[in-house]
Parts: sequence; structure tokens; C-alpha cells
Amino acid sequence: MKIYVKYFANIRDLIGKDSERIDIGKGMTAKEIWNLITNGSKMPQNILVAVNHEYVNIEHVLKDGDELAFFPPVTGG
Amino acid sequence: MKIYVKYFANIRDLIGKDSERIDIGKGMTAKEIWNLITNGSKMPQNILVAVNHEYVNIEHVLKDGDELAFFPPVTGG
Amino acid sequence: MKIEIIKEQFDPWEMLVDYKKNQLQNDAKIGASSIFLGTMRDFNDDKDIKSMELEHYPGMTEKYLTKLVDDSIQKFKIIDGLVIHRVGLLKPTDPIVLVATWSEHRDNAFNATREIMESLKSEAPFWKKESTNTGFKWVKPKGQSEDVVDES
Amino acid sequence: MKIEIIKEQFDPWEMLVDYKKNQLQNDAKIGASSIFLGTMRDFNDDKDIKSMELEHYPGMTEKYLTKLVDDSIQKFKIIDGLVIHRVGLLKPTDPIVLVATWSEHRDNAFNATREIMESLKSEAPFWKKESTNTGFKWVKPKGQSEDVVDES
Repeated sequence: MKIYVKYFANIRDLIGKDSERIDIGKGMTAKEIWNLITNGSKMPQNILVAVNHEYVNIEHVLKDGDELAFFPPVTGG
Repeated sequence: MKIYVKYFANIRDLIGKDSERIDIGKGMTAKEIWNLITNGSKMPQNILVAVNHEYVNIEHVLKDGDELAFFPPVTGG
Repeated sequence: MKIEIIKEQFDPWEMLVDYKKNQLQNDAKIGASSIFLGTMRDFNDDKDIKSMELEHYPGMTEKYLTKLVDDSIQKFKIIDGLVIHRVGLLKPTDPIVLVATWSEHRDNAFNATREIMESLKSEAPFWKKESTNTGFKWVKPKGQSEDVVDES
Repeated sequence: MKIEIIKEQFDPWEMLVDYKKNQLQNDAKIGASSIFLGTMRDFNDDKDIKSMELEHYPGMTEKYLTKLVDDSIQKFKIIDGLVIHRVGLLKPTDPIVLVATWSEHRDNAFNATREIMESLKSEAPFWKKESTNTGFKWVKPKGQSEDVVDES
């Protein structure tokens, strides 16, 4: 099962790339995918998670073809 | 002792003029002056009173040369 | 600070740009601008309004608004404030009042503009007379009963 | 309604006039316009800021703002709303965000503009990176502690 992952702002700096396509197992949550991507490194406090352009919590289960995004608290306006 | 009196909006319509110079006795209040001007007719509810461009209450005592104004609740903005 | 009572129709955005360009200092300290524009509607209390006459108390109105903006600058720690208010004969869609405040952070400007408008509506000496199909009528403040009731 | 993410410097008053003239319906029903403009300051947390890079999440940002303004039109019974937000490289005094709402009565527009700004600040996916004498730094939200703390 393939998903598309995006990183923004200091999370992109941390990961070292802005996006990637990855293979995940069925039933994996956003948090489990973070651990997969980072080899289990700590999740930044207050990290925000979106799936298909909607906020979700870190226990959200991903589906095939989803667009998952990790980013820090927003600072626009 | 002479004062200058101004009327605005529907109070001007009621009095029939926009301003006048009148003679008053020493120690007279705005309310007493209203009674003097109108021959004791009823004071409109919520009438506002200003002396020298500052709001005062109807018991305010006038001094020689003051500018007294009577007007209805404001409706600007 | 600028307070202006204006007899002719005015362009609020032109006046804002002009004020900001020519009179407002410390531009790069400003993070927030809060602007309110009141415009004339063609209806009120379900009546069609053709035109409106706006009267004020020359001298007192300017004094009231100057103190209001001065007090807001102190109270809300805003950088500057401006009020333009129309008088005379107005037609629907005409600008009536423009209030602008500038501050470092948004909370201050939002609160200052709001309070200036609320005070202006309840205390600044302006009076509206509307022209409808059935003649002229002095506008009453919201929730106000008929006048000429004895309170003595 | 209009939502725009804009890469180049913009003139907020020109955009307002243009929108009002060409897209806003029912002009004579509008009694109140509440406008907020956020502009870039040359300081933050006592540091001098030379420039700023504003990043967003293309697709999600537009979707978030569209829903935000749509919801405000319903909730506050406003006539219309507009949000313009800058991205890219900004310099001090540049407009960052313009929010405008229009309504019959002032309470509705005041509350709608305020809520749109508060939601935008806390949830719309934008990120600021400031350039100071000591280099680049991602801006932290107010009251936010350092990141990379385990919450597992």
C-alpha cells in the first residue's frame, strides 16, 4: 500500500526532504508511519498531522493513496 | 446673566429655532432653563444636555456666557 | 491622529492610503491595522430609504471624537487612530464613517476600533433624518421608545 | 467570497476596491465593513528582522480558508468575506494578510473578521522564517516552548 508524505517548515529541515512516496502496511497510524520514516526518533512536541488536507490526530489510520503531512504549529497571519 | 442655547434634530423642530441668546437667573439648572424656554412643557425622555461641548446632567448649574445644548439620543456612525 | 467631519462624499481607501503615506509614523512598527467602514443602506426597519440627512454639533462632535481617539491610544496602546465622519445629504451606498487604528499586535487594534465605534454610536453628537416614500423621519436609536414622555 | 494566496507584494486597498466593484453583490444592503490588515514589522522578540520567508501548504491552505470563510458567512450571517494571504519573500511593511467581511449591521462584521483572524492564526497552514543578523530562524507561535520533546 502506497502513500504520499509531505513535510513542511522545520519538520522538512529535520527529515531532510520535502516529500516522498512510501510503502506502508495496512492499518498503520500516522504515528507508526512517523516511527517508520524516522527509525523511531522522537516526535516533535505539538507536531500537526493532516491527511488529504484535513487535520487528523496521530492515531489516524492511513489508506492506500492518502496524502499524509507532518508540520509544526502554524505561524501565518 | 446671559447664556447661549442650541437645539438639534427633533428638539430643534420642537422648539422651532436652532439657537437663541437668553437671560437667566443666577444658580439656574439646565432643567429649570428648559422649563423657562418652553413655559414648563414636558422634557422629552432621554434628552441629552451639554454645556460648553461636554455632556452634563439636567441638574447642572449654568454660568454667565455658557453654551447650553439640548438634543435627542445620537444616531451617527 | 486625525479627526475629520466631511460634508462631501469621500473615498475611504484613498483617505487611508493618503493618511498612511503622509502622516503615519513608525511604519515598520505596525503589525496590525483594524478598519471599520459604515455605509448607508437602502433600508431600515423594513422601509425603503431614498436619502438621508446627517447633522452634527459643530465643535462638540470634533471635541468628543478627539478625546475618544486620544483615550483609545492610551488605553489600548495603539500607535495611531483616525476617524472620518460624513455629514450632509447622503444617498444609499455612501460611506458614513471610517475608523482606523494601527498597533503592533492585532488584539490592540481590534479592541480599539471596536470601542471607538461603540462609543461613537452611543455618544458622538450626530443625528440621522431618513427620507422615505412617506416623508422625512428622525432616526431613533435601537431599542428606544417614543419621545416626549415626562421624566420630571 | 474570495480566497487568494499571493506570491507577489499586493496593495490591499486596490484589491478591496476591485473586489467590491466587480464581485460584491447587494451593495445597498451593506451597512458595515470590517477589515483587518496584518503587515510585516521590522522587529520580533526584540530582534531586528531583515526579511521573512512565508511558506504554505498548497491545497490544504486554500481548502482551510475557504471552509473558514464559508462557515463564518453562515455563523455570523455576513453578506460576504474575503481573505488574501501573502507567501514568498517579504520585507518589513509588506502586507501579509487582508481579511474583509461585509454585513448589514456592525456586530456581525466585527465578530466575523475577528474570528477569521483568530482561526487563521491558530490553524491555517502557513509558516514564517525570519532573517536576522544572526541567520534564519523558524518563527514559534506565541507561548510555545522548544520543540523536539517526546510525547510518546
